[in-house]
Amino acid sequence: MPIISYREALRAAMRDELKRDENVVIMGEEVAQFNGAYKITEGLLKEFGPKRVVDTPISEAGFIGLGIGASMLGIRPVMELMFWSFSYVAFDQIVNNAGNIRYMSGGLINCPIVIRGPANGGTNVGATHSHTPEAILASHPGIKVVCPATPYDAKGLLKAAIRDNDPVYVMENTILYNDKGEVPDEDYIVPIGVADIKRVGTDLTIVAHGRAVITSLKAAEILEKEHGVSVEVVDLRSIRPLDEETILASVRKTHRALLVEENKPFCGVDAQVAYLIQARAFDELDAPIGRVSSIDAPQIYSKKLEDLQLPYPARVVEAALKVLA
Amino acid sequence: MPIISYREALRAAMRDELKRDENVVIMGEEVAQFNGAYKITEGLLKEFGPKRVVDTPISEAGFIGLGIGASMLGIRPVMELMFWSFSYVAFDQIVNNAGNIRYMSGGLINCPIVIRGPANGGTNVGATHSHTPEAILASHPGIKVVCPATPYDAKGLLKAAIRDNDPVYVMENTILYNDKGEVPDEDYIVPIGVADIKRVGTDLTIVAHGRAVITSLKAAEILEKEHGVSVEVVDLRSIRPLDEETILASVRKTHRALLVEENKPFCGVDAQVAYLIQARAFDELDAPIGRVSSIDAPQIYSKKLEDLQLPYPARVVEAALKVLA
Amino acid sequence: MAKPAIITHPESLKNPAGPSEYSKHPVNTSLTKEAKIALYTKMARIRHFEQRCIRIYQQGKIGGFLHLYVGQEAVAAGTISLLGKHDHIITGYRDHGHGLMVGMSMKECMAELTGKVTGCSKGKGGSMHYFAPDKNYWGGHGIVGGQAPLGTGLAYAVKYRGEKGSCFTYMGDGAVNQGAVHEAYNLASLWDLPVVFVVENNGYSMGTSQERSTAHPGCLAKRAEGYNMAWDMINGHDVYEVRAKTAAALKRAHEESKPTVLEIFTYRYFGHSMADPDKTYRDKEEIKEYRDKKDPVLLFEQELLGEKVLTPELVESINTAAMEEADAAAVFADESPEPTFSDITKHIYWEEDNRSKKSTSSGTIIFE
Amino acid sequence: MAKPAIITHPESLKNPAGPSEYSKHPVNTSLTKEAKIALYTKMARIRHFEQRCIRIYQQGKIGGFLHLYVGQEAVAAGTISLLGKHDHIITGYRDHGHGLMVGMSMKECMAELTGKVTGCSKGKGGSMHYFAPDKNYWGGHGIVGGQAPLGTGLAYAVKYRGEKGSCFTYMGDGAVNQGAVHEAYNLASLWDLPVVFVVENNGYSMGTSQERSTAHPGCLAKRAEGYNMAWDMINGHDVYEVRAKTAAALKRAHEESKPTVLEIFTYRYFGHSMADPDKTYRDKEEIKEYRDKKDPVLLFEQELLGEKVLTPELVESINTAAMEEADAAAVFADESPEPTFSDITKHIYWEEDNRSKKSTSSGTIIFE
Ligand SMILES: Cc1ncc(C[n+]2csc(CCOP(=O)(O)OP(=O)(O)O)c2C)c(N)n1
Ligand SMILES: Cc1ncc(C[n+]2csc(CCOP(=O)(O)OP(=O)(O)O)c2C)c(N)n1
Ligand SMILES: [Mg+2]
Ligand SMILES: [Mg+2]
Repeated sequence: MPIISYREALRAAMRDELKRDENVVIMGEEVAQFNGAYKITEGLLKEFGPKRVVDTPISEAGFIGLGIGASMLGIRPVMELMFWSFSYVAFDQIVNNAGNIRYMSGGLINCPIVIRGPANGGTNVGATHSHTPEAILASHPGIKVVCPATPYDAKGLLKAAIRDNDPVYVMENTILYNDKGEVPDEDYIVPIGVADIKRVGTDLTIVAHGRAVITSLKAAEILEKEHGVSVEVVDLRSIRPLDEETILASVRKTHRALLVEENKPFCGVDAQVAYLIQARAFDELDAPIGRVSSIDAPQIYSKKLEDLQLPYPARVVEAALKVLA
Repeated sequence: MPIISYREALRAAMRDELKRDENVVIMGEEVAQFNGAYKITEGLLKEFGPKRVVDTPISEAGFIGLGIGASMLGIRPVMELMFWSFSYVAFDQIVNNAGNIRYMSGGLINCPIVIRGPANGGTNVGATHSHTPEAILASHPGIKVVCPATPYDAKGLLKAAIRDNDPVYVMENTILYNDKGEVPDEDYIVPIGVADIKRVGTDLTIVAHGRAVITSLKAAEILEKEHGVSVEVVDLRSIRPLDEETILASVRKTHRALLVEENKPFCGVDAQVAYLIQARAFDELDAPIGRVSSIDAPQIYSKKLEDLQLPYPARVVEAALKVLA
Repeated sequence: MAKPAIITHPESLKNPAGPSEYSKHPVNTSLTKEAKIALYTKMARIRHFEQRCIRIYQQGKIGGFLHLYVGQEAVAAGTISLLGKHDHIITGYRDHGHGLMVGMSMKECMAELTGKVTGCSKGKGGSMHYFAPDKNYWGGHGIVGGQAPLGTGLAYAVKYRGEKGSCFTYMGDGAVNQGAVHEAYNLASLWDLPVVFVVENNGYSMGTSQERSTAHPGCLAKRAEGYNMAWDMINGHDVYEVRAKTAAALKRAHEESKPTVLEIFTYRYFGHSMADPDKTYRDKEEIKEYRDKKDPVLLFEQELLGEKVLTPELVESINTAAMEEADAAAVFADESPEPTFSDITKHIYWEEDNRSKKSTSSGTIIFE
Repeated sequence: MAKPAIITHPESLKNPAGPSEYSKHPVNTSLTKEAKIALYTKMARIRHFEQRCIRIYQQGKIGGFLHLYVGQEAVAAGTISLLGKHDHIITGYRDHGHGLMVGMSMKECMAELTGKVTGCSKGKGGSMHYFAPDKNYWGGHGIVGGQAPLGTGLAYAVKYRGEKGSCFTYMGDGAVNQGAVHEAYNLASLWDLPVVFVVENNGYSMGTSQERSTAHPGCLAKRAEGYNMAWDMINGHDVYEVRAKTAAALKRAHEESKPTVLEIFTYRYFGHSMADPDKTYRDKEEIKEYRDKKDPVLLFEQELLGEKVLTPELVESINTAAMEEADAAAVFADESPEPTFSDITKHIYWEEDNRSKKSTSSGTIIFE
């Protein structure tokens, strides 16, 4: 299977879908002529022309609202947010318009829009540019949220998102853009709402999403080598729909759970996962559920400190050992 | 002690603070000449004049941003959002500007702003007007969120909020505005971050905030009378800071917990509370933690159905009996 | 820089009596007698529908908000009467008039207000959220100004598909100060989108007069110049004038794929919503003045009586029929069933509602 | 409606050679020789500071974004050189020039870039988030356009307190399309607030030329008319012109408490940020043209040489000193300590940082 980067995988997904469906339009700041702030859309303008790949002004509320309106008439906009942090200036569009229109119209109107872009810390850009809004968006029914951790999932989830008839928000991670992995050339989708066991184990379940999956896999290696612990890593992939059964099945097997995410802890995705596990696998748990999140502060600028603010393998190992104690 | 309404209590808090501190300014849509969409600010324009009580255009991002800027120079704006749902058009201001400025400036700048208004369903106004953003806002460090359930707490918390040097978001509930209760005339504050045991009990802890406290108290009555169960009701009052110790102390006493909120369930406040309890009182729990939230759908318009969508006493009773089973 | 005098209403408004100077405009002369009667009938139906709503609201059968359009009928009627197959409509929460104009039935409209499953939005949207996409009507939006980018997007889709169409995007005078409107203006002009922004200037946003909410150079539409966009001001009490001036904007959309801002001066007779006691911000005299001298339905009635298109008998029968239709709608709404408990979790996701057709994903999508 | 010709840069720009026609303007003639030298020195310091930053960035010591101001110096220098005690400043992420102009030290600025605890924001803000409230400098804001309402609020506070002051609120040409800017314009004009919105038009927002982002009637400042606001266009390569035209806006703020939009035409020599390869959207020729013919530092230097205020020797010693200062700042930044682990959770809440003084609340405020 070809080995390509997460970036190329995203691009391949868009290229495929642009070819497959003439209603697909790529839109966002600097996606066309500039080839994308992070070069995700590189070459697409050249290949598909300015009708299909569109540069927008710095007007997130305006252009995302426009995309939502267009999607109601059957266009399938794939909008890039240069950072998901900028969703905060278009929050009403993203939540109220996209998330509620189907409901409020009693099912008369669909909103098949995709919004994608990076949502992560770790790149030394400070608090305003490092939000990870997967939990706050997924908390609104009507919205779907996915967070691919690997190139394979990035391509498959983005394709699934583009074909989905509901609004799907794809949260990527700039630090993963250069990560490489096996990605088929052929058409495939990763179904939304299906978690993936990225590593099989018996002693502890780590639930993670996004880059925290990669961190957790590294931690699992260390735990195995240095502590002889067999760790199962469940990659949520989708936040909403959430694959509750895969999480529960793993916990029922290992009887211990550690939840790792790059979100801030308060009401993060893993608060919900913790509630789920204790509600549905209470008697299976041999220890309290552990959590590792970003340290609860606005994202710090200083690179060194930001690396400590985010979950990193040693911190995950330490937390795992506590859950295992 | 005088018995006044929740509405009057809020107004009294503002009147007191307007008198006490000349930097306090009331601002918002229809707060002055119209006397407030919900009449919370009734009479304040007349008493304090147009410098202190200011009508704004329908520009939430603009006027809240303006209030934040003014607060950096020492003004203490108390901004009314006609509905907290409208925070979504000012989300960037509310989170990034107010919540991050102290951090990003290394402590050089404070933002003593208060934003208040109703955040609730149950008034038959549909999905766009029924958001309850306490969890999503409190998930951002730098922000404080309080949700008073009674007239006493409404006055005390709002006064505390106005005197606080950090941004405090006060989420009220239109359905409570006419509720009456004992409220001292004198100056007092309810400290932010201190939960209140609204009812003492031994068999089950119900944790709630906002109107869910009132619902839970009604449920507790029923549980006592019809099922002989002694229920303790912990009113969080503040979402952030969160009085974790009071929650834990209660659960350590009753060994069973039911969490009730009017939020949607996914990553709600009670997801975090559930995580907390299982993390810190794991061995004290005799049963899985239960939860009652609004049914997970955008808010429905139909009055009858909306009443079923929200937590109501019978639903809380049923959930309590499950936790007690 | 001196502040120009504030033009609240255009000159023509000051002398509303007498026949419309726009009756001779081609879009109006081209109307058949039947078409004129139909237009009048539609205006009367909006009026009677809403007056019926007031009673139902007072009976406690309509909850939440009820924003009436009474007084503004000529705006929806004049503009929408010009629209064709590829022309779309979107507006704010004051959306009944537009709904009836596009052809929604009084029954589905009334049942929506009472939260019944027979309502246009199945009792899920309410007064602020009417939708009829089969009639190119995209709602009914509760967040002030939120419809502006959506309407721009509908126009974008029309252009993308190569259709000769437009999107009429309505908003109030208070809405023009929302950031989303500004962003939509820029996008519409920058990309030459066939959108017509209709500012229904009724002088107030809730209890705030236009002067207290908006800094402007004489009128709100003129802000269009900042975006290099065409604009016009219209006396919204004269449905002929609305049609005549709207026709130019529609042509610009259809033929040049260019946007326009139309500011239509109008007036609402009732409070902002039924919850507004309407006591602090305008006086009864002002309302009476409009009701008596500038009523768009009455003025059009007089116009058509003068033209001998209508007769007093016809006027009466049209109005009686409209009232009866409204009564029947009220009965229908009354007798219709509520949605059921399981309806709460329907219509959230296309996928959930169409599991049988094609399951696009799995996992838990609605939580307990 | 015909589209007016696009004025990208004002006429005066076309003939930048020769002495500034604004040298005789009172705000400039009133400058002492020392003041002129000081102004030139500040511009040179900004230039050298940033050129030093490039090297440090290339050495990998600065992370994240680094948006350089090189080429735009006359904007911050010309405007801020006029400001007094009650005049405040706020800008976007391209904030180094303004910081140095208000009197921040190169050391604290450089150390902030390298994330050191000695930085102006203690290593927590970075390049985009400089602050010096003691010098009336309120940052440094990363979200495009987000500073516009804040600046309007600072002006509101100034007026509230009865001070004769203003807030200069800077933004780029791309920022004008953000909704928050529009809302701020309306509020500023409606409430007569002493804010001066300075649009630093460098022709591009990242890789998007002004023409591709913004529909406008000839220039961006003219949008002010839609809000009944004064506006002006300024050649931002001539610091004398910047001062002369800014003085009028400042006077309007101080004496009439009224806002102004100033569009200052300028140019950035480097990419949008250091991460921008600067290859797709403009050609090298254009950059060279500006560098060679319109460099604001060089033009002012020539001006002052012509006025005999500067001598070649003085020019050299000023520039050498600025370079040395930048070198010293680099060493300082290098040698300064990082923040420590416990610093991560400081400066989130006033309350937390001042527990000893007065504990306003309790409960858990920072979570695990
Ligand atoms: C963002 C937002 N802010 C405030 C409101 C509350 N609100 C609803 S309608 C309205 C007044 C709007 O006035 P205008 O735009 O003139 O329209 P009109 O009601 O006169 O038709 C307000 C303040 C809202 N729905 N959305
Ligand atoms: C809301 C928002 N959208 C996008 C960005 C990313 N971004 C940062 S600067 C910039 C370009 C701004 O251009 P302009 O306003 O002309 O200022 P200049 O960089 O030229 O000084 C963009 C798109 C952002 N920071 N905030
Ligand atoms: Mg109005
Ligand atoms: Mg620029």
